[in-house]
Amino acid sequence: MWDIIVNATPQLVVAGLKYTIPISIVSFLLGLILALITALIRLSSKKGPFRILKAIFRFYVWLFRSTPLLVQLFIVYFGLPYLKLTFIAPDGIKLTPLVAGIITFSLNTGAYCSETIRASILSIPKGQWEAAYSIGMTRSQALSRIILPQAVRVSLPPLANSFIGLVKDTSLAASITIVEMFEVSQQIAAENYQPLVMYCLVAALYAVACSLLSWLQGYLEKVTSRYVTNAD
Amino acid sequence: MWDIIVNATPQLVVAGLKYTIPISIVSFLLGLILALITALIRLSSKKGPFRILKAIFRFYVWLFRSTPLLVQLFIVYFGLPYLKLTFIAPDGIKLTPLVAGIITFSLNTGAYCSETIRASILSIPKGQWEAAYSIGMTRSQALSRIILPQAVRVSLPPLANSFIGLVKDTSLAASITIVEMFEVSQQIAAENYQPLVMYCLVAALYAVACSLLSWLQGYLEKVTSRYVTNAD
Amino acid sequence: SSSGKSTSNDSYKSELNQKGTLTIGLEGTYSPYSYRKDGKLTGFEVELGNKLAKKMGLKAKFVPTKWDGLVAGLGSNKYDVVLNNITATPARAKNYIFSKPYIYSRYALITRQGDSIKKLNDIKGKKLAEGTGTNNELVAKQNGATIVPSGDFATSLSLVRQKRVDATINAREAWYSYKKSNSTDGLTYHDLSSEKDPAKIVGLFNKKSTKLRSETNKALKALRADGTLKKLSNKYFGANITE
Amino acid sequence: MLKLEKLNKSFGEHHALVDITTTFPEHQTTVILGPSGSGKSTLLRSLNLLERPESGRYFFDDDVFDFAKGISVKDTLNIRKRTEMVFQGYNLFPHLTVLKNIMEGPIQVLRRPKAEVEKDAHALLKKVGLADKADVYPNQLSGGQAQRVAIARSLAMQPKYILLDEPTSALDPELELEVLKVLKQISTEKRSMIIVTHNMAFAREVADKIIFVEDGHILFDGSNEDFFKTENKRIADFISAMTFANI
Amino acid sequence: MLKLEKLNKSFGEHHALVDITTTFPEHQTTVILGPSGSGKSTLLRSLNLLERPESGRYFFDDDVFDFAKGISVKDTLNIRKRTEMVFQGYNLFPHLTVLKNIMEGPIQVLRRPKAEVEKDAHALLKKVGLADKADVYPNQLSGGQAQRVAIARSLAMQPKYILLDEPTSALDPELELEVLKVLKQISTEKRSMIIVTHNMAFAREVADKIIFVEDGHILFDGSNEDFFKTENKRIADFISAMTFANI
Ligand SMILES: Nc1ncnc2c1ncn2[C@@H]1O[C@H](COP(=O)(O)OP(=O)(O)OP(=O)(O)O)[C@@H](O)[C@H]1O
Ligand SMILES: Nc1ncnc2c1ncn2[C@@H]1O[C@H](COP(=O)(O)OP(=O)(O)OP(=O)(O)O)[C@@H](O)[C@H]1O
Ligand SMILES: [Mg+2]
Ligand SMILES: [Mg+2]
Repeated sequence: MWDIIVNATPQLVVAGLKYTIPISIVSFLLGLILALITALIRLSSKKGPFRILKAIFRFYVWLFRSTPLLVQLFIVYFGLPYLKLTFIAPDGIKLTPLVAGIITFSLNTGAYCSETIRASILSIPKGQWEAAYSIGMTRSQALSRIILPQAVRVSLPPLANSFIGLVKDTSLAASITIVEMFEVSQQIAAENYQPLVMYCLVAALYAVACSLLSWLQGYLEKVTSRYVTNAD
Repeated sequence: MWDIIVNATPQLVVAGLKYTIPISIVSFLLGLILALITALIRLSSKKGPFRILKAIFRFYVWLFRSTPLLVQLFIVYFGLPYLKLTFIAPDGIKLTPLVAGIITFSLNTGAYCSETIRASILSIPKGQWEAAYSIGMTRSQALSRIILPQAVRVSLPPLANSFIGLVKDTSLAASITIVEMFEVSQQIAAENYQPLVMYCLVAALYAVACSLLSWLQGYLEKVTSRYVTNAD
Repeated sequence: SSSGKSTSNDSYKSELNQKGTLTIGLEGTYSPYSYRKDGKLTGFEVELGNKLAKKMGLKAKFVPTKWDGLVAGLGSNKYDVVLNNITATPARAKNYIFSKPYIYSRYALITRQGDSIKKLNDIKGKKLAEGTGTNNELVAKQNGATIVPSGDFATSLSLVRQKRVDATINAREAWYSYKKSNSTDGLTYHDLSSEKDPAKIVGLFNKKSTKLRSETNKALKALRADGTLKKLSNKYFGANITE
Repeated sequence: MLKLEKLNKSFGEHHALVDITTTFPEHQTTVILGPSGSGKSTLLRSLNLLERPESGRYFFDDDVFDFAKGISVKDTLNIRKRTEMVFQGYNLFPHLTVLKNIMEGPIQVLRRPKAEVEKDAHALLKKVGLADKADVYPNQLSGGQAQRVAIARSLAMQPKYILLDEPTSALDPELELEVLKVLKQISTEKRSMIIVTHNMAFAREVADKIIFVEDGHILFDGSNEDFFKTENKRIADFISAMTFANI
Repeated sequence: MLKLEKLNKSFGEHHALVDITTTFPEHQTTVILGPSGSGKSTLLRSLNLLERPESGRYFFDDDVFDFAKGISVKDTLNIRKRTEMVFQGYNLFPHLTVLKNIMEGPIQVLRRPKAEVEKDAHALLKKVGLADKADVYPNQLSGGQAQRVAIARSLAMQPKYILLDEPTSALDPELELEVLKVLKQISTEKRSMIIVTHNMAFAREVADKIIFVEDGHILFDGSNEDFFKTENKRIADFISAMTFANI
């Protein structure tokens, strides 16, 4: 068993550094931006044509929360080439696996995180908006300077949940031909027929990455909570 | 294509009703209870031997958040039989696939949701605890009557994220011999060689289930927010 | 009336996972070996399993699962045997034991029409779409191809069609099965049987199930002798590939 | 009878209460006065065990508690049942209607029958002039209305001691008067009151005993009359400052 | 010059402000009086556009706005820059230190240089007696301290009108006096003030003009002197109630 581990670990680490980590980080950052935009649009009380925009974003969240990530990857990678748009993409939209993966993961994370961010913004008392408006801030100033810094505290653990979940969901990238860490472990298991050993090994590597994230979460929680004291 | 859909849909629905739905619901409910217990233990400021309990639950959350769900399923179903405990289970712990699945999904959901619940409890102002204590409530009365009803509002969207995520993660149960909806779609795809069509079909079915959940989320959000007015 | 009753020694039954039942692991997602038709599991390996069980005086129970679950499940005694288009390899022999072959599977190389790749030699350095854990992956790898993971045969063909890989190696039978109900426009098929010995497809057992294995071999021999195997092969593959 | 002996409470470096020794007589109203930040709220909160002083002894009727040793959960609940706090910031339960806010304690903590509690709650709401707000949520109340609900909520628990932290600071004079009447009436019942306030006129009207706190120390501890004729320069200044503001 | 004409505001069924027509003269202090729930806060909040009345016209210097037509974002920001609100519940920013709370507006909204703003903020903190609390977070302040920070925060914006909703309700008399001095000083500068209060003595001391509101209607609108010698029974009752409470 030890020789399996010694032999497999470097391959797994390389795949992790090459795909798992970069895909997770890039997708999460893009997803977070998308989530913020989505949450703000959905929370806005603007009327008129803006309501169409709200409906679009509501549809987006619904679509990406309601369908399996694997299917989303499949459709973006294998399905879009069939979508032949006369002027924009006459030969269909053919993305490289990496691009298709990052787009899909970002859209998926964005949909989930937008719900978290929306809830955290709603949890900030009305008085904070009013105080910000009263000193003449615009809505976006109030948001970025007053509301979001407070909302971060509430949304950190669920956002960390999403990030940590994403790290492991990148294993689905194998279905669109990306040989990421989990796929490498499967390929090795296919040879040695020891999937249980390989899975424990790859789980340990995921655990290392996710522990770093948990630690980061704890640190950020401390930083963003420095102004609060809670009763026991 | 239509005959494929007409032929496959009933089979998928049966698998969904038989496995996907019950596994999701039971696991989520168990996971939620576990999450609440975990959050409360981790938030407690009790000292002494209680700290060991806190460490255990912190380890549990770390373990189940940090490792892939597929691997967890594998270890519980295929790994535990190797664990021969002299008195308790001399022949190893052999679980049926359904039990192994529900245990693992519950533990996994519990770990993620405990973070969400923990954050939402922390978001309730100190004054609410104090007012509850002042009228002579015990910690558990204060929690169940005053704090949690308010915390629900903040935690609903991320909890709904977890539930909706779980519904789709049940597809991993195929790896521990449960032929749930997604696996059925793949078996059918093996016959008709139309994986993309089958994926879209199964995605549509997931979407139906998840839309119900989204709708339930929206309803609960409205109910739990009836006492709040927010600034625009 | 089953031949299982007539064998002098029933001790293999103690190796069974479940009394009176032969528990068979397979993927259920690979036509024509095992797949789902009209809501029922069917295919060559499914029928073979049924016949084998009957010969052994047992009831067959099929447990479809992913390939990784198949291997792990055999280790922790979740099934008695795995019938899933598995080839015997030395690496696998370290942890498991095999039955006698029941299929001699010919390989086929599928490329885009007009492509220069025609032989095994040509795939060196090329991208080939193969299912993880399959014999095809093994062959492609041995011949210096870069493996692009792919879930199933149809997806592999999509990858070839969309020029995302150069070719795929698969069992000849899979290609024929696909061709029956799907268009193969734009694709060509090259038989590799002259270059590559057919793969010996075997049943996979836990190392401890030696008696069960010999009993299975006996049953297999009987099925071969009475022509059942040939009949099944003709039914699913349109030819006899069991010899 | 409520009594404190050598009570000390610090927030980090800041020594908020220093060797506080005093008594809060039964059936009487004790008023705590003092400048902002002097420790009045902290003192009151310590009586309800919302703050845990580092040291000192706490006498409640025949029970003695030592803060240095810690107070058990059982004792804490017991003390809290006998004392009721009205907060500076109301702290109403936002998810419960006004009526439910008042009924929560009697039903959940005192385990009294619901019908009876509801009747009492309606009566209390009438007493504080909010009979029509029973089914409204707290966030729809004005500041003054919210504080009156908070007072009604504490009254509903029929505690031995009511602790009020600036109960009328958000009330207009008319309602202050009404609440004052209510509080005066309560002071004649078997319950006793401890009130933190900045309103000197109110203090003079309602106090039997006055405690003046500054920088965590008790500067004065005596009767209402003695306080207003004290010769202590600091206190005289404080009173005259008030007097000027109230001209 | 700030002027309202036929302003109406409802909360659902409740008609909180009815046909309010009045002026708030420049360089003067207008005090709004009235019982709890009468609509004082709502009136003040309407001036800062935190509430949006259904109808009525709003005159600010040479600008006229019609609530029925809605007020654009640009105009809203413009009005808010010229008016500054001090809230009943402080509404300090909990994630910023006291100093940063005060600096936030001048830097982010007025875009003034940081060094200058910081100097001013320190001066303002000194003015309200909290020079030592600059680096503390709001949740470590007592009620009175928090309200003083809120006042300093609004002063930092140097608005034309300062709107104060019961600014001294949580302050003890000594500090109330200090704040009063500060506010009086401001009233002599080019900024003007509108104050909601329950403290009659304070009103009498600081008001140039008094508006008395009840049930959403203006019952009195005139000078300080006229108010305290009015023959309106309702108002006389109100004043005498206050007087009794303050004996
Ligand atoms: N949780 C806390 N952390 C740190 N310091 C605190 C905390 N609570 C109060 N303090 C400090 O303790 C001192 C006493 O506060 P306290 O609230 O008891 O004053 P107070 O007399 O009630 O004032 P006010 O009349 O303004 O309400 C103040 O200096 C305050 O800054
Ligand atoms: N958001 C709201 N929703 C519904 N009703 C409201 C809301 N805000 C205020 N009200 C109602 O409008 C009326 C006027 O409220 P307002 O806060 O202006 O009173 P106030 O004169 O400031 O009282 P106080 O002196 O107690 O602060 C009250 O009856 C109150 O219940
Ligand atoms: Mg206080
Ligand atoms: Mg008000």
